Amino acid sequence: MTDSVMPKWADVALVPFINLALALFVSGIVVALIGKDPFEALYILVNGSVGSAYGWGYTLFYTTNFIFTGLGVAVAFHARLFNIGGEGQAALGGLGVALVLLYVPWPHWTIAMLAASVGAAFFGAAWAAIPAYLQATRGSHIVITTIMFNFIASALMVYLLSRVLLVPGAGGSPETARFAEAVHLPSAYEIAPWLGFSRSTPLNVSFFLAIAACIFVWLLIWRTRLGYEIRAFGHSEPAALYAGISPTRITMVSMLLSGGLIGLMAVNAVMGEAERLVIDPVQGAGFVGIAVALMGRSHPVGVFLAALLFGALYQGGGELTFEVNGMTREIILVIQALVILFTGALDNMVRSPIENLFATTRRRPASPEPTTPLEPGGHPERGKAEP
Amino acid sequence: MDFLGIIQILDSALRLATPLLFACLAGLFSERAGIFDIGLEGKILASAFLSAAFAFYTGNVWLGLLAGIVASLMLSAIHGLASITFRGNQLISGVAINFLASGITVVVGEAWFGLGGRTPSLMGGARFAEITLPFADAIRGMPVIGPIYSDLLSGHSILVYFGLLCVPLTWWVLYRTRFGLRLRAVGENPAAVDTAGVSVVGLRYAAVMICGVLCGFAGAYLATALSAGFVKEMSAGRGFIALAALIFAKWRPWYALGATFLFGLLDAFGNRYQSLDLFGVDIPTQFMQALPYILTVVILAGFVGRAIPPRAGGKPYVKER
Amino acid sequence: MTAAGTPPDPDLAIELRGISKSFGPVRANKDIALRVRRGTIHGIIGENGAGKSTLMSILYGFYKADAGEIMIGGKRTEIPDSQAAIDAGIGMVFQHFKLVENFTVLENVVLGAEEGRLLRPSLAKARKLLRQLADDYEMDVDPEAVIEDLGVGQQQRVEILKALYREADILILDEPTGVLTPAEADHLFRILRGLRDEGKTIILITHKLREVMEITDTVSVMRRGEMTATVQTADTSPEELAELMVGRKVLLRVDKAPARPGKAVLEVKNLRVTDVQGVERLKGIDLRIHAGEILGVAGVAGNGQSELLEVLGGYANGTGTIRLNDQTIDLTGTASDARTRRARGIAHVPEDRQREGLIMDYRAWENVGFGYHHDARFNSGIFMDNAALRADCAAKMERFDVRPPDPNLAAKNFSGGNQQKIVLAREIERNPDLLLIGQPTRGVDIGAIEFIHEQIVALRDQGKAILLVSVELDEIMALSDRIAVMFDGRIIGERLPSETDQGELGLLMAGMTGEAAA
Amino acid sequence: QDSEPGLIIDLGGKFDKSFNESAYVGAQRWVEDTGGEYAEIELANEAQREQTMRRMAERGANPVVVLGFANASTLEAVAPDYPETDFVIVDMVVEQPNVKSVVFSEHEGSYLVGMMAGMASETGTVSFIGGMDVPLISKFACGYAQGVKAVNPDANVIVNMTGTTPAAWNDPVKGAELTRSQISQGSDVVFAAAGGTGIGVLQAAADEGILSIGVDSNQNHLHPGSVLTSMVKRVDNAVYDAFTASAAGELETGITVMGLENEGVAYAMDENNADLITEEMIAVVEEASDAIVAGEIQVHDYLSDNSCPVDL
Ligand SMILES: Nc1ncnc2c1ncn2[C@@H]1O[C@H](COP(=O)(O)OP(=O)(O)OP(=O)(O)O)[C@@H](O)[C@H]1O
Ligand SMILES: Nc1ncnc2c1ncn2[C@@H]1O[C@H](COP(=O)(O)OP(=O)(O)OP(=O)(O)O)[C@@H](O)[C@H]1O
Ligand SMILES: [Mg+2]
Ligand SMILES: [Mg+2]
Repeated sequence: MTDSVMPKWADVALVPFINLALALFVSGIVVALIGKDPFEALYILVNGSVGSAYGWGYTLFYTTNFIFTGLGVAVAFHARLFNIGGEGQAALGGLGVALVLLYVPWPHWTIAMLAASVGAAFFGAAWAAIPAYLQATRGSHIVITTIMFNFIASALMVYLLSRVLLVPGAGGSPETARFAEAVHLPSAYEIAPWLGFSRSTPLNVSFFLAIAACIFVWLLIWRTRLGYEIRAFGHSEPAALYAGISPTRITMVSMLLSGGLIGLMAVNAVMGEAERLVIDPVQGAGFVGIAVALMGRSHPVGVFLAALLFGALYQGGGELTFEVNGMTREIILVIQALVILFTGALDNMVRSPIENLFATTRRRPASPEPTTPLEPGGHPERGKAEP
Repeated sequence: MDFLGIIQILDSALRLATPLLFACLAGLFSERAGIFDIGLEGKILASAFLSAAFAFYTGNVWLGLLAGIVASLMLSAIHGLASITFRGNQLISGVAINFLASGITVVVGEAWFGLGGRTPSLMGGARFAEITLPFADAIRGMPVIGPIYSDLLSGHSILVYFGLLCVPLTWWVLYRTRFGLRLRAVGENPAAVDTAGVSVVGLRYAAVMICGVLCGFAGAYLATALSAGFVKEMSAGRGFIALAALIFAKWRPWYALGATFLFGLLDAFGNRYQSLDLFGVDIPTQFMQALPYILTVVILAGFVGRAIPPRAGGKPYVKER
Repeated sequence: MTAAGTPPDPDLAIELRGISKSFGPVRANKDIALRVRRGTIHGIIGENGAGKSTLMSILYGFYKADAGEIMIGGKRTEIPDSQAAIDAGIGMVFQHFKLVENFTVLENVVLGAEEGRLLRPSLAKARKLLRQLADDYEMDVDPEAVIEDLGVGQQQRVEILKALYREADILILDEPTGVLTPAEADHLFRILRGLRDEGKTIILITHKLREVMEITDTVSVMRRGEMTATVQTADTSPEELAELMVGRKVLLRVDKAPARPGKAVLEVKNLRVTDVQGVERLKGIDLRIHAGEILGVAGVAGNGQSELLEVLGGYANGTGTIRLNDQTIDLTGTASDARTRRARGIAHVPEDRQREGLIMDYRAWENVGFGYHHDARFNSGIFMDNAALRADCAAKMERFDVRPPDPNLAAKNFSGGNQQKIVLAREIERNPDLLLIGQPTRGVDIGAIEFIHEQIVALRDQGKAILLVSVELDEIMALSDRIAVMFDGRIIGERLPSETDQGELGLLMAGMTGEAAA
Repeated sequence: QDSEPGLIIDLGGKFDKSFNESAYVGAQRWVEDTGGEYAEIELANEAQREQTMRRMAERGANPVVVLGFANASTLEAVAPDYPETDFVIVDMVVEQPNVKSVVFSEHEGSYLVGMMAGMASETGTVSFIGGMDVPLISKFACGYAQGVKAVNPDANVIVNMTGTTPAAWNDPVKGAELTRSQISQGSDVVFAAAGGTGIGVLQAAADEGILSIGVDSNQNHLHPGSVLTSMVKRVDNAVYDAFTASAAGELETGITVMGLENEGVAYAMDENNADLITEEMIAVVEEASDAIVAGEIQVHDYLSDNSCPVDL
């Protein structure tokens, strides 16, 4: 953006940090207004999320979900496509996981995980395909179509879970049978008990899949021709056309990638945690992914950090409702909203003053030499020639 | 389907379309001025909550309505601040507002009423009553006209009539007044408005605030006319449907009436015919429930094609880079 | 020589004192003083980016100055916004028109100057007044026409009428003739003279020294944010003005040897293009370009030149035949995109480098591969070879004297001329058989123009075919070996530069073939 | 035993006016009666299920009461890890030595209110509004329809579901509109099993002057004179009993069926609906109730084969 004025560290660290602090401050006011102690709340929030191995187990579990949805939204963002359909795509990803795991007797979790990932990504991508196609060929606004596909997905899921995939006689809970023991993903407790995770920790090997997805997205976006084209298309469609980049192809490909990544969330949530498909396995992670991508500036490192933040908010928020009597769980929504608002929409409120601060502190040393233009790419030798 | 059945479905469609209509016109004002608003949903929800809460406390639905409008306006102000003053991303701001409304209504509701985010049920003067139009009873017996007037048109809450009135009103404001001309201009080319000596910021705030007022009506209608109190998340996606309707309506007032009524109709139809038996194939309920959304996609893909939004829409007005 | 401290002169329509303005790090105006006498036409010239538009926008209240004061009619006036400028009797026609495209002429004229809260009476009154103004100044426009249906010349009239409708005494025109045919420009000048004779003050920004000499009374020169000189037009010459603008002597001609055309490289037959709105933009183009030859395409913007470049460049759909080196080029289907065209040896410097030619947020090194990013030398395996791109970029920057020669700088941080050099370096160094080049020097300062022209001629001398599209007749005349004039989607005439003049070309550009055919 | 009991309120929240609220009321009654204390956690999302269960157990709560079918497979995995802790699951069967499963015969209760609806209806058309089209809701609907048909074989039963998203349980507007739609199709008694949506159903019924039937807790008081009765499901009793039994050290694990015979399900009678129900209706319903308890009438349970003998 304005990289000429502000050092990079201020851009990627200082401004988001101040934004976050503001969001928490306002959240604190809300907490105080409903008659609770904001400092205690903050303590529980932090301690509950990152104060113990137990907390970390949950925080990183949520983080894993948000990494997938955040990366998915980010890839679409790079092509300047706003994918609000994460909820539906992740739900369909869950369906993919379930189908793969229920109908094939996998011998070992490793192959099962591979197959489930393919299933999740395929189904997630498929659910993104129609809105993508309509956007690319008919110009139907992708924001609206992906929202609609969220609704359609939930209808489809209810239908399948209550009519088709239901286990007969199992008591009527709209969920599939449990997956076989053989496809159980090793949890953090099983992998690294010495780190102090409890047996119940939902954190599982999918976390590494999420890290791999970060690296994959980074390589894809910044190191491959496809990524180069996606970014170019996102920056300027006319330029993309000029360079021989097909808008239809990029729209399709980036939405399929987006949906696929989002679908992968189900490997963590459905295969790793629930070990069966339940109604609404996504639990809002698709929407959180939007915030994560925005906060993370659509960069995998940023997405990772933002996902961690939201993961901690989720877990810490949960602890908050456990620990503080009368604290409704919706307080998490409020905090989330404020974080999105301050880091996303009100970014300039903090950024502009800080930019000005840097601008003035930088200009000052230049002032003894007023004739030197600061215009980059100017003609310095002429600047010197003048008195 | 018999005539009376049609009347009843239309009657239901009218009720269901009204909140959509308010929200759609709200979005129309905002987007015509160049400010995208996917936060309609949140504003409806906030208004529904506060209107119900105040109607309960005061026992007066009009005060409730006022409070609902205030709630919606506060969110509008946030949206304006983010997208006009600080030139932030309008979509992000909208997403945040939706989250905020879902959260804050329950948090505050729980603090006030301790009913898990519900408000107590509203009684009597705390709700909008149904209005019987003059002579409705007298001519009910007449064929065709009778049911249309007495059953379809009569017997709605005053907000339904006001909503319908808002359509020509919006049209008139947009196309017949100075304010409307400027509003449309600022959504197409804010620089033209600016150089003509009119404040872009002022116009856009005005539009966003009108949007807030109309969303306030939508929410109050949900909580105090259609139902008798607030239940969490009671907006149930209507803000998003209104947005779809707005695109379908190509940002025009009369079309907005048509589009929202169509969605109301789809909904009413889906309510009435939840399980269809088509040529021996049992169409599952879920399909009928998804039908309005599927049709929206079909409509967007097929009939509307490229709906051209106001040209400056979604972009903050930046003079100096 | 600054006017600070001197008493105000009531004879001056405008006096600016110490105006400064920065955009972030860019100092667009530095301590500028300007005095414009009442009832004169005052020219302002200067290179691109010199700060002319910025200065005028400050006067019109569009931008706020960081420092300085404005005196109107001898009175110190605050101009915080455009409304204040309008109230002070200032009207401005911007370089990029500020019109609402899908409004009617009438609506655009009344916007912001309505009579009351209701539209109908305002419109009725405006319609009358507009007709009268149009009659008075011979500016015929249909009040009910929608702007986007009008040509640029007409749109400009709307802008002028807008200012007159607001009873402007001082009229600022920012590069008004850039988009006009010579005949339209003449008409405009007649109007301006008429306005001056009525006692109105006119400020005219232009790049065309000829126009300055023809119409202005006084001329001020800006260079890199500063006001360097103000002279009486009668006392100066184009050469002197050019030198004032650039700070050194400039060749106003291009030195080139006569062309030695070889075999035909490009043959186009009956090429037609219809745009998305269904409007036919190219109505059957036939042309042929030989190796070692520059074909110049002249014409007023919007007569199909852009579409010609786009369809040849591979990103507009058309019908007809295009043969390159005796091979037919696919005009439809999957093999018809810019990438395949490049592979066939067509390079393209697009008309709008910021919109098409560069990704403004990409760094220079990313941009040097733009369009050629599939090249084997920029790739290793599945990944792009960024080191190769950086090295290539550094080398190109060196050869094309791009400043600063920093491959890591984002494209948007280069000045216009340097941006253009990056695009040119990318396309020319491909050593293409055919170079399409649109508006090569638009927004480029005079120093860089010389360099760019030299490069184009050098490429021709290597035996390449070049299709040059430019709205600058001077440029067309100077570079072309043959000139084709486009009007309304057709090539309306072809001339040799030695056998024609700007007058004749101007007539052709306006679609008048009768006299020329005789 | 000195450990305090724990209650995990399920998604939907403790003031859902039905299932969770009923459990909460039971726990509160236990507090009032015994002066004891208990731990309570509200679930915020699906992934917290296991977390919360384990937290409760690790905190030392005993017994740990979980509500709703969605907990079954989680509890199946969690219970063996805490052999010292007793768990109680409502609405589902989990076969573990330290789990007490409490299931309700909703179909039987629904059958009885269906009979009442059938008798109270003047038009011969009655209706049902469920939250989501999931099997448990179909269990209510199916029992209801059977009851209606039992007293009026020609009766028409309209069955509608609210939606497919979680919003379906919180959409009183849609509930009201569905009610009106059913009224227009002739229904004059509507039974709602739809959480928060039901509030809109009962409201619309009251507004339009027809009868309604509440669910889970006694909702008769919401619109006196309009709510015909409520199909109460004594989750409160289940919770109360579990707490009490555990305090006395005599909690029995295994399956407990709460049906008509032990007043686990019932139709609600109080002063609010006294005027709506005739002696005769009560007589008929009581007779059927006895017959069911005696096994003379078999009310089909939708969950047993995911189908219903009468058309839904
Ligand atoms: N953690 C982060 N959060 C947000 N944005 C980031 C983060 N890290 C990098 N970026 C932004 O992403 C863009 C690309 O980063 P990247 O590291 O790929 O580029 P780079 O520094 O040029 O590295 P390289 O030269 O190795 O490609 C940069 O514009 C940078 O500002
Ligand atoms: N809105 C803006 N934001 C940032 N920089 C700007 C803006 N407008 C102009 N500039 C910069 O200010 C400088 C002066 O620009 P200006 O448009 O005044 O030049 P000009 O003399 O009118 O040039 P041209 O002949 O191209 O019209 C340039 O470096 C330009 O990039
Ligand atoms: Mg890097
Ligand atoms: Mg300019």
